[in-house]
Amino acid sequence: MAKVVGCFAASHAPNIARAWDTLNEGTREWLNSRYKILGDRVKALEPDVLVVHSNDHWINFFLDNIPAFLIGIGAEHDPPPEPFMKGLFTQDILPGHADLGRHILDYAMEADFDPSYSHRVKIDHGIGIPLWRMGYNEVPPIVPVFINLVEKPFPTPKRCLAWGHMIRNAIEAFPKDLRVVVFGTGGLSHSIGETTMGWIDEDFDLACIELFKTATDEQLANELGQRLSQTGNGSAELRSWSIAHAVAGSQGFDLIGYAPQPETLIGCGLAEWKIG
Amino acid sequence: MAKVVGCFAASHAPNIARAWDTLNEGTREWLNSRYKILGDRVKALEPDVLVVHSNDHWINFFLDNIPAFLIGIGAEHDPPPEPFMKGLFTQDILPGHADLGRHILDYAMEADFDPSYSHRVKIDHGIGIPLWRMGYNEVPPIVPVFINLVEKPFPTPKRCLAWGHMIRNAIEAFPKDLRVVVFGTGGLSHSIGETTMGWIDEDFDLACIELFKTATDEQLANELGQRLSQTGNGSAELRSWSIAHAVAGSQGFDLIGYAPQPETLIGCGLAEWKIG
Amino acid sequence: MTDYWLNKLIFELQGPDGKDQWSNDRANVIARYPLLPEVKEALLQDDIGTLLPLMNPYLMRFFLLLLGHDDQQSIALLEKFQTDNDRERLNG
Amino acid sequence: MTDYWLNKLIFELQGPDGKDQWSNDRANVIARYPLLPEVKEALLQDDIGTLLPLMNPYLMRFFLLLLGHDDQQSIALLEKFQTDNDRERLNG
Ligand SMILES: [Fe+3]
Ligand SMILES: [Fe+3]
Repeated sequence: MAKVVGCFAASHAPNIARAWDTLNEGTREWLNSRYKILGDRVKALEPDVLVVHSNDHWINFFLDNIPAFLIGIGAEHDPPPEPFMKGLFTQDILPGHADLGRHILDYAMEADFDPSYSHRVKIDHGIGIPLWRMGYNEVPPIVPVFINLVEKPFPTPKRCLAWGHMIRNAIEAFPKDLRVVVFGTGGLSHSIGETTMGWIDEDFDLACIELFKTATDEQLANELGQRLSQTGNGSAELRSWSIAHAVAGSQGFDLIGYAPQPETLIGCGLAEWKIG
Repeated sequence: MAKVVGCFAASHAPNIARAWDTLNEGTREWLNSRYKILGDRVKALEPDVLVVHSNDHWINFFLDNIPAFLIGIGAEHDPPPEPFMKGLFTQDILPGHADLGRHILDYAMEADFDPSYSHRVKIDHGIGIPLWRMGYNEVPPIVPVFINLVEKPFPTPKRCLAWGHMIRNAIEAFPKDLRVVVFGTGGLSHSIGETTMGWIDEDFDLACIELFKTATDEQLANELGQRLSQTGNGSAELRSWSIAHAVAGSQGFDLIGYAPQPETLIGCGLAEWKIG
Repeated sequence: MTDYWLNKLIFELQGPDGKDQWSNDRANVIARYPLLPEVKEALLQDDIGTLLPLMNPYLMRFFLLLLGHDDQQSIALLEKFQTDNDRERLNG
Repeated sequence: MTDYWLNKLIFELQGPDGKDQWSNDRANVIARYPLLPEVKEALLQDDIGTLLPLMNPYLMRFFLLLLGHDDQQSIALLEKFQTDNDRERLNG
């Protein structure tokens, strides 16, 4: 049977790629060292497949068909089309894990979830940046899972936690031996293309980090539900963290690093959950 | 508050439009009279808006993003693009009901459903044929709801019934006075583009009609779950009927007409549910 | 097994000039998609038996119309590929 | 209120030649979409204040980059349109 061997979170701002060469030395150093720790930990777990939760950033989906949750079930996906992501991966086609993807999809639909699915997605910077910074010039097999966090209404934090628990059950019901690492990418606070652009809400970030360490699902859902309406729009991506949190069993986590980072416009954070 | 004043089902085969002029006189007469009864009943209810459940037929969605359930929340939709549907409606743009659509979407997401949404859909023959045959040359305000029934996996019959009950609750929670008629279109049995194409499974159809008259939700879910795997692919559209059934309160229905109809390739049926 | 690019090709032929493109410029239409060699060949040869398991049935229905087959011809053509399973379902 | 066609125009400018199209052929790009007259005018005038409530913020972010504004310029430009509510959120 498949097994969740690790659950991680990592931020994914475009500027980490777009502005890489012009970032302050200290910022680059911080990013280098923290994503290296993340990469080393992930690689040490020898995963067969990564299930990566992120949001699409107007690369795959438009207002004519916005999925709340979408599972990528294809054997092949496309590399990031954003100009600033060109050339970061060596492959023309990125490998999906069709069997696990389809299994999770079927499981989800039997378990009273209503995901959309895709036979082929574009892996945008949301998934691409953490993989690249972890040192994957070649992308390993992934099951990409997209959550709508760019145009409201978004799935509720409560629903995201339920999604995470379902994902754990789905993976553990997969009949082949697979070592699976689950990611939630994005966050922490940021504000993009709205009047408070550039704002990094450090109070919010520190409060969220504390929640991921200690809160029950109910506390986490309630707190996020309240706090997300009072901070920058990009903070919605903490929902992806809450999914990874639930997949891990909601037993707390180890912060690999956090820095409010004006150059990348985000509260940048990385973490590994305890698997409970 | 808004109110569900009627729940109806109607079949929607392309040949009803494509082959209209060459159908046997008797078939055309049957279709004319049955859809007229349907139209008269709907119009007598003076609906402000129609919430129409159907499946997309590769008009709006492709394999890169297939929604399980999708709610059209736009104020404007596009007329059917299929060549055989051209000119059946007088409008260049079909009216949506944005307020009710968005309300249903928000309600659904709070109620642990995960619908996709669209600000603008193409109203294909699935919704277009019943409207046209009922005598609407001008389409009234609609909230289109699409269910994936063309490329597996499909939502389970059980989930479709739950969706229907949620839709009823959502409509009744809408804070403005609106008279709402709900439709499930498609069905009954047919087989399209597979090796049994043309097969109309009359036994299946009659059994389903009996179920809609008398079965509990649990019976209906179980029976459909079993029977759908043993009949033609188009029969999957009975899921839309089961949604209308649940919206009405699962209290039985009045069959307006049923005919196995080789010329249109479908078991053609129309019905009105009792509102319970 | 659903073939993404094959289905995409047929999906995109649904546009107003699809029939014209397929009748007059088939090789170029095919060249636009990264299809497997055996799928390309099947498309060039109207080899429905090879395409059938790779295509969504509603797109197959459209494809047969595009090729000029009416309902009875489509039915007859597809019937040739019935398996025992399909027949059992029909008679069950 | 989300303006479907405005967002679609910006969404489709994300292609590789988007910047070129917008710089050199703006009127023709605009003409491809059934936009309201005031939206057309706002696009021609770089009138961000009018566009802001009609556009998804991530598409606005991209649009400002397309117009040549770097991060600091984008931030300064958007800040001008802050409401009391926005400011309260910032200080709260
Ligand atoms: Fe992001
Ligand atoms: Fe249909």
